[in-house]
Amino acid sequence: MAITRSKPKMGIKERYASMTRDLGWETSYQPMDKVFPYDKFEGIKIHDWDAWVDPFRLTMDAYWKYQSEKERKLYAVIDSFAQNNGQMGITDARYLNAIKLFITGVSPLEYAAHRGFAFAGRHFRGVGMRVASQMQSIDELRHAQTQLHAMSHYNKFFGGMHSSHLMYDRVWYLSVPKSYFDDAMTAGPFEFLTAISFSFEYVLTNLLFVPFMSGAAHNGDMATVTFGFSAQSDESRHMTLGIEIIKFMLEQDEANLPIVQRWIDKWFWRGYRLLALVSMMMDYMLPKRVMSWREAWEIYFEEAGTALFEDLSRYGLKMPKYYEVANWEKDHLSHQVWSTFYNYAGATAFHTWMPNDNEMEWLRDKYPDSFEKHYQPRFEHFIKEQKKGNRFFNNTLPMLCQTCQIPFIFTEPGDPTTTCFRETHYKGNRYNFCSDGCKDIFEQEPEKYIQAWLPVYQIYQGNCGGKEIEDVLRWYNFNLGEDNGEYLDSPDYDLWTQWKESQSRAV
Amino acid sequence: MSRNVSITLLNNEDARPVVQAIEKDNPACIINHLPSLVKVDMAGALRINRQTVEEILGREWNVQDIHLCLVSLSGEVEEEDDFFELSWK
Amino acid sequence: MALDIKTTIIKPKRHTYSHIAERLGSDRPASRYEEASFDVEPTSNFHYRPVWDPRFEIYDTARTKIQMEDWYVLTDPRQFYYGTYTINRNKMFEAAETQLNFVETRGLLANLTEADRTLVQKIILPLRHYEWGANMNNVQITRFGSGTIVTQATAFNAMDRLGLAQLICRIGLAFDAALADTDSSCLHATRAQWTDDELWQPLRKALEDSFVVEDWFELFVAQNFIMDNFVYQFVYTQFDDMLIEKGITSISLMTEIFRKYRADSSRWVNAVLKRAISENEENKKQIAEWVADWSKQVTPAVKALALYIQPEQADKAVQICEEAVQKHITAIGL
Amino acid sequence: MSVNSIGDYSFDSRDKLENFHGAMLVFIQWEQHLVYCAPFAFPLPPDMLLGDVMKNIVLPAYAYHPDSEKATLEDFEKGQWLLDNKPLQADFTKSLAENGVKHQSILRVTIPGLDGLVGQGSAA
Repeated sequence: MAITRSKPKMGIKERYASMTRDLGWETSYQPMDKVFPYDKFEGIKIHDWDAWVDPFRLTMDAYWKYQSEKERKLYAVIDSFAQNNGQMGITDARYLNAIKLFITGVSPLEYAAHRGFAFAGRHFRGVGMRVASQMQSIDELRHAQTQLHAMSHYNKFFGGMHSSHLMYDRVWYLSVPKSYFDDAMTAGPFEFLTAISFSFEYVLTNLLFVPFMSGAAHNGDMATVTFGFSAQSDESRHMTLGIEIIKFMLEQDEANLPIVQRWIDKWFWRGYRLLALVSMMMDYMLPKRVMSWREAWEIYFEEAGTALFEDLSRYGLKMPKYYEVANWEKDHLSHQVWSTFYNYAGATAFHTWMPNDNEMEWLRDKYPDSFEKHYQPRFEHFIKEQKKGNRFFNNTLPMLCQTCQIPFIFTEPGDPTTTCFRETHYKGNRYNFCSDGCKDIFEQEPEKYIQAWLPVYQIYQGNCGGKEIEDVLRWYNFNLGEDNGEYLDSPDYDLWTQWKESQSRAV
Repeated sequence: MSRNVSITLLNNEDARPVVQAIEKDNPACIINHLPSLVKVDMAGALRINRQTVEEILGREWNVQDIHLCLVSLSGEVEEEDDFFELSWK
Repeated sequence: MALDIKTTIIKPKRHTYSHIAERLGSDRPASRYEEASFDVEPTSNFHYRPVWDPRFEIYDTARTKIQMEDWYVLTDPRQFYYGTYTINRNKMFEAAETQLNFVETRGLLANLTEADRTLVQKIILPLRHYEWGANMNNVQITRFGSGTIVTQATAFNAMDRLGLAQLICRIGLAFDAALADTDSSCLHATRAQWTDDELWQPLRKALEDSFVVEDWFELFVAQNFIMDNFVYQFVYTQFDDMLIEKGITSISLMTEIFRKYRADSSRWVNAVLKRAISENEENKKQIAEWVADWSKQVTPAVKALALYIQPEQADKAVQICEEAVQKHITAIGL
Repeated sequence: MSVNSIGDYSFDSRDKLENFHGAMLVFIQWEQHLVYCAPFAFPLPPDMLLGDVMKNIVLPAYAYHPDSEKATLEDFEKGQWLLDNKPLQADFTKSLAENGVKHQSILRVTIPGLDGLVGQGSAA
């Protein structure tokens, strides 16, 4: 059966061009360089802004049509989730700790992206790029807001989610995502797009959204699944902006290649370090697991990333520097990160715990070359002591990497027993790094990274609410004994156990 | 070596005819079902034809309607009135 | 039994986020607008200064002379967050599309005289560039403004302006389609009119001058209050009235959305300004100064249009326009 | 390399020595004892004796590790030390400064035979 339709007078491309690119003009009452003061200093040479082609040619009427339909569906789910006490349908309340990390560590990034893309959406002199950036800007606002709305219901019952935006400005581990995005927002517009649209959205974000949201579905969290996938459908547009901006810069001038390569090296490494948090979400925080961090890394970086960089090699672009280190770390990352948060559970707005026997078996199975040898003994010790009533809380404060701001928890590539230290000197001061990747980034722009607001050192300088750890945690707006600590000792656990007991009584 | 392109769609009613159309027009594709997702991999290039989707649906379908169920993709995008294509150059 | 569980155990610990409860003065269930908007913008402990403007922090209240104890008092009476905004605009633009299609399918544009058609094309179509300029200014405010409550509304307004610019393109395409026998596109001709025709130069100059304004609140006043009030009043009210008097209704149908949009956005713009003015005397003085400056800049633009449309009525038309704008100025407390 | 900026872009280090009220930042790690996930950061007066730092601050901090019962203060002093990646003959009777420790220095110590929970190379 053939569907007949009237032929549009104008093809999608032509129509789109007349509704976007044609809107702009060369200013003459004010010089273009004053109207667009920020799109040249980075050294990217653009000869023909009109050569930019947006593959998704959404005009605003179409944008509103699709987005409003998505929003209607999303809020219908959120409403019914709340009305039906959907929080009781998740696999286990432990799962929500991943959500706490999400709302405090990811949602504020969505918001930062909103403002960052507004900058790009105003300050490129090419109209097409501006329109694409603007749509992404309000998409990102959407993500921040739908996440606040979806999680609002969980916040009513569980700890750790009540103060996400204040925590983002203050809490020690949240300086990792914050410094990442602050770094991008303080860069010029081309670097911003390389950082966020390409390195993060195209190369790395699948690792966050796809397995994680699939995990949410697997664990009965329909609220998160719905906002997650609804957001992800915008993400495909964003990813495409990412690859197009790289191609555009590389096609415009050969001299752009070294700049773009340097940015890709930098932002791959910064993004990868940021995703360390995601590795533990996947391997430790989902009661029902979808795939391991290692498997996700193989599918979404080693396979998809390699195909992508092979494609871009026609412009002379190479795989990001230190990708081999990241590949090596796939066997270790999540375990090292989980150990860290187990150490510092007293100072986090989410709970940690030790894996049970089945989970240990899963970890051995997924990580045959690393888990049993290097991490299981550590965890068994934790479990043994915890059973004796001696749950480990590391009461010191850790040394932090000057660039990624993660504690020095990473080990030498190829040697999981020796902590990795790198250093450099700048204007008579010493700076320390967790990796060659982070050291390189600092050395490219030392003036920038010496400004880093490193939480531990800020505490010692007296800028975080007081001398005692408790003072600091109050300054973080933690409800002590509720937001932080061991999961098995938490009000979350008690509440969940009560619910489950009363449900089984009811049955 | 022919590299894989890939498209991930929601596992829902908006996506079902699209997945069927992909299967029909790209017989060599590999379809993976994940919780609430469908990920389709294909060596080289993958094409979604409007006409095929419309035949399956029995009504008009706009290529841009794919935005209602698209979750992720890998490959360079070409979107026209009549098709949506992913490929590596 | 299920009911039993609900009443005994499923009692919320709290009803909203901590910072919202603090603002509301009690832990009561908050609206979606409140949860989506309050305190979302980071306020402290920024890591690095922008390399493109090291004078300021990433978010910096020193980017405007206007001072507010709390930026979050500048609420939007429409209570738009992304969801409500998008659903609202989809409806608004679908209605506009229906009206546009009606004009197109009934061939109403073909009925215009050559002179009227030229007049309409010349006055309406170049305004797509004006809308695009308004988009630029609102995106600028979205990046540099203070407080999510302000910047989300400007973000929505920026997208409105892109949508409206595109709607004018659609009107141009409708004209092109109505004149199927000619190859030339009136839409494509508008850019040259905008950049070269004397008629548009005062407005283009005012707009381009606004592009380089550093103070985002001044930009808000210049674009969303002064320029918009003058242009919308003159074109979409007075010019439209004139067309109706001449018996031309097709243009009114196609541009009705502009009047709807303006009524809607005015409520928000006026509310923001009124509240900022009531905050302190310095704000009031500063905003009054900006209002006067920008009125002076935009009046010649309106005058140029008025002279073109009906030279003998020009002074009167400008006066009507000024009086209408003055009502808004009075309404915000100046 | 240096930053590409519009306008003068120079700022103080947020962690310059002067900001620590007379103390300096020192990082200390007992190698191979990764039950403790990362080296400790402490603000310490430069004239504090290294022996006092170890006895009063570092050893209590490592108390949870079973190896800590097996090591005396003397064992630590006799251990193999690295200061900023160079071998150090640690002298517990001397101050941090006299031992060569500076702001943002890293001290790492290994005690042969005490290799964490399950022996050499396991690092737990």
